[in-house]
Amino acid sequence: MPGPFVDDARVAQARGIASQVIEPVFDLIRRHTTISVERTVLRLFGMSDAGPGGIPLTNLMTDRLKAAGVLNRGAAYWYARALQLGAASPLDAVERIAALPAGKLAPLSAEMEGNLRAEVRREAEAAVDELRRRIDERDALRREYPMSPAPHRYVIVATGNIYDDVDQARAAAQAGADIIAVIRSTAQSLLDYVPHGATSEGYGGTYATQENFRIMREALDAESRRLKRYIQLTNYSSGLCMAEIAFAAAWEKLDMLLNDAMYGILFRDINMRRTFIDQYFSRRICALAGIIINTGEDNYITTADAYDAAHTVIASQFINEAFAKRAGLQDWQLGLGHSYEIDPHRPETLLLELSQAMLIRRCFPDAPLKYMPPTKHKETDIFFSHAYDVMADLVAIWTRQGIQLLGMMTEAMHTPLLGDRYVALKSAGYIHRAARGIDEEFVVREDGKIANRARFVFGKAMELLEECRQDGLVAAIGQGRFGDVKRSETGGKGLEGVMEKSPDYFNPFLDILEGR
Amino acid sequence: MPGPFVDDARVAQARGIASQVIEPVFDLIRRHTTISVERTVLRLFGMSDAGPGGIPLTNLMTDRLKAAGVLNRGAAYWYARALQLGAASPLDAVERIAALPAGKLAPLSAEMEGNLRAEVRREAEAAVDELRRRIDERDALRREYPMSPAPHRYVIVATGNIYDDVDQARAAAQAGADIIAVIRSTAQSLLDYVPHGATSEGYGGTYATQENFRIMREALDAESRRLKRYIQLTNYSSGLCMAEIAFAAAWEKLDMLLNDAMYGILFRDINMRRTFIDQYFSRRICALAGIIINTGEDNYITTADAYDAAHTVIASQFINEAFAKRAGLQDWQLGLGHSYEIDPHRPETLLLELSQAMLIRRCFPDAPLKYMPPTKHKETDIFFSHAYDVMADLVAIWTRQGIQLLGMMTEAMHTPLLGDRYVALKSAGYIHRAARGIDEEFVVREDGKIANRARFVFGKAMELLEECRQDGLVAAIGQGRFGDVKRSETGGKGLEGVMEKSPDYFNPFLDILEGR
Amino acid sequence: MAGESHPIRAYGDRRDDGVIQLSFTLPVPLSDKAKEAARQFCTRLGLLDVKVAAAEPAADNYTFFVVYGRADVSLDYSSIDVPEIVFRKLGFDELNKLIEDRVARRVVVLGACTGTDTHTVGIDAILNMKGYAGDYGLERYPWFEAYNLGSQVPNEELIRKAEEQKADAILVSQVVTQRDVHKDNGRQFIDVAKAHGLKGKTILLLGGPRVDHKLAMELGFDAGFGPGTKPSDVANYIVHALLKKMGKEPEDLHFEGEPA
Amino acid sequence: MAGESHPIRAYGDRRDDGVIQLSFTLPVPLSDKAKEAARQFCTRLGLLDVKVAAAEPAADNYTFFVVYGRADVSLDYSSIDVPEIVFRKLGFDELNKLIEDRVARRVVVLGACTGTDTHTVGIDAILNMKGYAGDYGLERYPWFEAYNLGSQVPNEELIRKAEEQKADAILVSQVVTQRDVHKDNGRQFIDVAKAHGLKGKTILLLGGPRVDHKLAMELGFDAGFGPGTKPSDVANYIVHALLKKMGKEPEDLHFEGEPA
Ligand code: B12
Ligand code: B12
Ligand SMILES: Cc1ncc(COP(=O)(O)O)c(C=O)c1O
Ligand SMILES: Cc1ncc(COP(=O)(O)O)c(C=O)c1O
Repeated sequence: MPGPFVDDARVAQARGIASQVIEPVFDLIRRHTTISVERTVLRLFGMSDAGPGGIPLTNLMTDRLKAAGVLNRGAAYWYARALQLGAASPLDAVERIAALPAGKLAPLSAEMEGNLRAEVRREAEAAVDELRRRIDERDALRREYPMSPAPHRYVIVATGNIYDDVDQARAAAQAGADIIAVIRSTAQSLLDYVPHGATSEGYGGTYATQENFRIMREALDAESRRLKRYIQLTNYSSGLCMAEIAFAAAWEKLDMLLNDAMYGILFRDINMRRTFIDQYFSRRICALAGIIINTGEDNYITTADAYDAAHTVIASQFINEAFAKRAGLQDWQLGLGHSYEIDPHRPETLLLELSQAMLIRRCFPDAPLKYMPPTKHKETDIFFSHAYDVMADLVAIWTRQGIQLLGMMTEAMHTPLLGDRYVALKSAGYIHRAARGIDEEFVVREDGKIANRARFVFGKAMELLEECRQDGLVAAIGQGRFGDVKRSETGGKGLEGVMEKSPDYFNPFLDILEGR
Repeated sequence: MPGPFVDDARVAQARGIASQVIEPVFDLIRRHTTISVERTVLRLFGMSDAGPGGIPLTNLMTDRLKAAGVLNRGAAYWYARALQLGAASPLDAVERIAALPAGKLAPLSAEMEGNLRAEVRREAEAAVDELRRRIDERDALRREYPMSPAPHRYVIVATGNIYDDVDQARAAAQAGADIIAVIRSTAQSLLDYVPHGATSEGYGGTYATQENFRIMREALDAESRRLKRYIQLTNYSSGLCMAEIAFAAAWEKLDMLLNDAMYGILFRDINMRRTFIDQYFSRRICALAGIIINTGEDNYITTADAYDAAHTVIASQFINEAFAKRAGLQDWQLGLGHSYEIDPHRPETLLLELSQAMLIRRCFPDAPLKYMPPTKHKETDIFFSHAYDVMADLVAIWTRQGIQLLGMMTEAMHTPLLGDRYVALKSAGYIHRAARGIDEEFVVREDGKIANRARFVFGKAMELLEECRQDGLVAAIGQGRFGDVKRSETGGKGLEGVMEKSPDYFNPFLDILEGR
Repeated sequence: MAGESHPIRAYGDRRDDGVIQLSFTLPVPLSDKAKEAARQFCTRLGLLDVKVAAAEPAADNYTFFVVYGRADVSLDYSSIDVPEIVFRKLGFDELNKLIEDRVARRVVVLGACTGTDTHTVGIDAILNMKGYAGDYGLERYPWFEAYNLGSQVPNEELIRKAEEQKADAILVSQVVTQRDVHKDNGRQFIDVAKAHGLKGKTILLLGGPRVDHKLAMELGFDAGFGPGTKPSDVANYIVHALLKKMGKEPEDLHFEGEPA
Repeated sequence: MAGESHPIRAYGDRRDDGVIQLSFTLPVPLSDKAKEAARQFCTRLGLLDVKVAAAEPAADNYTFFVVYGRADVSLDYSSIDVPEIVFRKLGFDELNKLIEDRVARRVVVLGACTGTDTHTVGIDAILNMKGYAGDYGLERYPWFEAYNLGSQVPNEELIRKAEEQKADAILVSQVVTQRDVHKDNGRQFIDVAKAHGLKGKTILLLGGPRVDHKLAMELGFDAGFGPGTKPSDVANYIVHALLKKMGKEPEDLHFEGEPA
């Protein structure tokens, strides 16, 4: 029973401020598109192959259109024109566009233009229907093999090689994992394309490719059937290709995606505008595909101090929620991120962590929440680190986290070994079994340290939201309010991929996804 | 905040029944003495050496007196007679007694008898004063170097060799231990004498000898000064020599003793009468010496199932308390034993364990309580076992245990390695730091599972106490009510050492200890 | 599979990477030199890429280490020799039936935890009615006559009582193992059994958390049973061993669950 | 102590018992045969009295083991060679004073987390004002001019900027180490540095959780700094290294806290 801590009215007020905070950003989003959004449009039309040299066709086509300065009319429009020119296949479409400097294409009559758009819109609708059908298949399997009760135990695989990853993922599922995350190679966030095909060479992770998604999901489907327990799969819709990855994930029936409105800005130095626009389209896809998003507030307290910066997590969650709601996501899809990161050398950290987790539960009662284990203060003493993780397991079950990343005793050293995951899953199994229902056993004293801390943190979160409303989110980020990282609106990678939409911008998928 | 769970009146009622339960046993105690009580008397007079072949002088003397059928007048009496005969030293006294078949000693005149007793009583008073002086020294050191706050972290050393034990004890103290227990060799409980001198060969533990006590206390005194934190020492006043060991421990300034009114009966198959009588005298010594006793209810739930037998622990604690109070012990000296032993494969074990520990706290608010970690269901998977111990650390700090035995991740394998203790101490340090004060943060819901279970267990404990009152404690033990072990009044080891006191039984120490 | 080689290595992050974890204490104060010693220690064990992950000051003169490294050890799994299962373990009713039919009298067994060892939970698990892990104890079998003498029983006394009861099998439990006291105690039991002419005649079993079949045989017992043993394993073993002694079953017969 | 031998062994329960703990996974299903394989695996590592404590079914085809055994390894502690400390590390004011007096201009340093690595916390700890573990970062030293370029900086860019600023020292941080990417990245940095003629001229430092002095030297850096490094360690190192390069301090001088 997380206490009330603060009035319902105050929580509603926070929510209200957050939706005002994102308003100016939404103006920007409405008026702009990005090269990766446009690539996503092409992928939605079925353009999933790579051309010579492994470069995705979508990149070949949008780069060409961008170079010609016409991408701001929408890739869908040019795709339509290529079809009209008689393109028989996606590669053919790309070749035709490449061959014909787009500017030289004669304008169409209003009628032809109208017909063309109507036709392509129908094609888009068919594509979306096909996507929905695939999602239904996934959902049917989920219904057939019900998942274990939450907290869902989430572990990562990160060998760099998708086939090794499959091995490890199967082992993890057998040992009790509910969710498998395939961690991406460190290099991928900054790639302005999605690599193609099955891959076996990554660092600190395995490339996110559509084929890798397929291989892993296939293995997990088989494992779900064997274990009679659906195993979820997640990856990263983050970096310079948020929306494209969201599409590939939706198509390949992933269940969740790491997807944050600000992570790329703060932790990958990706341009702000680019990120805001990309996240919107990626979230629209997630909304359609019933994908749960996981936000990245936990990262703030790996760079900033978790005690001092506790309120930044809450403020950001309200903002992430506001963005998500605007993109059509439902409460059950909001795996808002937070974590057990307060320096364990301080006194009363269990009280502090409970306070934070209870406050978040209280503010977002219907969201699954994504709970990260300790990472920053992990020690190379694996026995200590294991004990430390156990406390996070306890807080997770106590505060009914939906998604719990299991801590690894070797966090401070290497990506998890097979045995590390086994150890973590076995302990979490024990703690969840031992403590399930503990929240119903106690009433938090409203005059205690937990409640007082929660009120204090909430108060500071309100102040920060207020600052964001008054000065703007951009300014707040510029001040280093989130994660102690300062970024400017025009700095960072990928700004060159942002374009103001032309007046006749065409994107039938956006219309469909927005329910128009 | 352990809930009330049950009315104060009901708790008082339990206490009342327990004191009625022990009444018939006290009749027995009053009317009898044992060979080991008499050996203790001689030790109190300063007879601490061993004779030829390492046999303690006290044994030589009492065996002799017993063989002559006169020990029931009290060893003190014969000691007095030996002095009167001109014995110059304890050994000389023994020799004189041995030489002169006691029966042949001419009776003394009433006056001589009176003088003799008065003189020896003065000697006894002097001896007790000297003992008190030593205890004061210990207490002064404790005041000079205050102990860390409870739960005091208790670890065992058990190498079999006192010098290795010292090494390990020092290491443990440096790593954060507050209490060092030197575990005894498995063979010792059944020895009807206390081995003599420093020892280096034990199995599963090191012999409890006065010299070993001295060696260890000396090392810990030095370590306490170095660390500016008093380190407590404990051993076992248990088995066939309860009182003698209590004396040796008091003399050598130990701080605690494992001492239970029924453990020997149940787990060592020592005769009931022998145990009841011995424990009384041993506890009188502990009362005088400000030694905290640790009772052994935790053992019940290693043989019986911890869930089913939870109430037997509570009932026995009330009985142990009643015995202890009758022996002059104060609340602060009652380390009543219990433990975290419910099979971790069951659901909700944390709730069950909290319920039990809170109930015990509620029934014995002023006792330090001695909390044992999981042992029986420990696995050889040290990582699981470590996580399991962490939960016991949490319950310990939550329910303000005074004395917490730290669980060892290798419990299911071997007596602790040096590194095992380090690991346990580091984790407990973290958990205690993280969760201190958690009890003040929550109110237990009186309609929850924890409270309902507590009420249920208390109710069953009352029934058992009632059964003990009606049928007698002896009958209840005969029924296997405690620890699933059945024992009969005249079975077990050591009955031959029990004697009815003669009408002129003389034991000046008993008088002093009882405040007469 | 036998014949065809099947090389295996430790598996950390990837197949055959050989990664293993170690922890140990060295009797030296924490320092860079201590860490280097830990590294050399592991190198001496033949580990490659030794990473001294943690070096913790366990005490003024002791350092506790956590190390990861790669073991350059490859085993041929196909060449590992562990006896193959030959026939199926019988259930409660079947086994009773077998005794009734083939032994044609109740099988008498006596057990105890001997020496100064008081750990009765293990021997109780095997002998007492309630049994262990959902498996009935020998007392519950109508065709067994089981006596549990409890703990701290001197070996001599156990053997004397076994003679009195004309026991078919004697069960010795040993739980305390520090400095191999279980082995000493086991050996002493066998000496006494030999002196009484029971060796070869009565089935002699040893059990406990550090016991295995190999050890028990070395000490002179007929069989040894370790952690997780179920009463039914023991019951099956005894009946077959008895039938063999009676010449009613061939010597080379084995059953499932038999100590390996 | 050098000269006199000082043999050490692992310490478990008693001096020199050699007891150590291991855990590892073998790619075989849990079975008696798997346990025997684990035992043989440890025997092959030279362990005695191997006790396969736990064998857990990590997955259908993987078994996770916990083992205890005795390592028959004795090291002569006196023969372990780790450089001796030569002179005392200077405090904040003293070090600034030393630069003022002996270098007589601000020392310019540039740092970054290079390649695709975004882990800035380590380099920030060394360079930023607030520093680490209560120790000020280089930005706070009035006599240092420190530039922190952040993360994901290509090696080329870092070197170009260092040339622009006439840096005395370049600090490279590498945190991601999977499949030795930090080594590859470090080597590539050195290649570029050589190509630009900085090697031998500018002080080149490498740092990160898996970096040590030895590794950094092997890769071609002047020094390496691992976990727990304090900014003041780095500041001291740089100043002395610079004075050596300037010929103002003898080459064989060492200071406390210097990478070992
Ligand atoms: C319960 C327990 C106790 C209880 C015993 C109660 C009782 N009446 O049995 C009490 C609290 C009294 C106790 C006391 C002591 N204990 Co104790 N105790 C344990 C504990 C926690 C569990 C043992 C147990 O019951 N296991 C469950 C049973 C079912 O398992 P099992 O014995 O292995 O039996 C199975 C098989 O081995 C097999 N089996 C066993 N025997 C036989 C025999 C035959 C013939 C067959 C076929 C099969 C068989 O079948 C069983 C079912 O599968 C262990 C730690 C642990 N978790 O293992 C320590 C432990 C065994 N105890 C230990 C010690 C040292 C002691 C003491 C000596 C400490 C002291 N000095 O005071 C005392 C004194 C006891 C003595 N003299 O023997 C050590 C032994 C260390 C070592 N390896 O030498 C252990 C390992 C704890 C530790 N880590 O230090 N103990
Ligand atoms: C914080 C953190 C993050 C943050 C980083 C935020 C930021 N801006 O720095 C976030 C959440 C963004 C992150 C992301 C990832 N991380 Co990360 N992360 C960590 C974590 C938890 C702590 C690292 C840290 O801050 N340590 C504290 C600092 C102070 O210590 P330090 O870096 O060692 O620095 C000290 C010394 O080494 C030295 N030093 C360091 N550099 C230098 C340089 C010089 C010149 C000198 C002199 C000294 C010096 O001085 C410092 C002070 O003493 C570690 C796990 C852990 N507990 O160690 C994982 C960890 C480093 N991350 C890891 C991975 C794989 C990733 C990802 C690649 C995962 C993924 N695929 O998505 C991503 C992407 C990042 C990328 N491309 O690099 C792995 C690396 C595995 C490996 N060994 O290869 C780790 C070990 C986690 C794990 N067990 O899997 N991570
Ligand atoms: C939202 C989000 N995206 C991405 C990542 C991973 O980093 P990257 O994919 O940028 O390497 C994280 C890491 O925690 C995250 O929280
Ligand atoms: C009260 C008591 N005495 C003694 C012991 C130890 O057993 P023994 O000394 O009989 O070997 C214990 C063990 O837990 C105990 O609780």
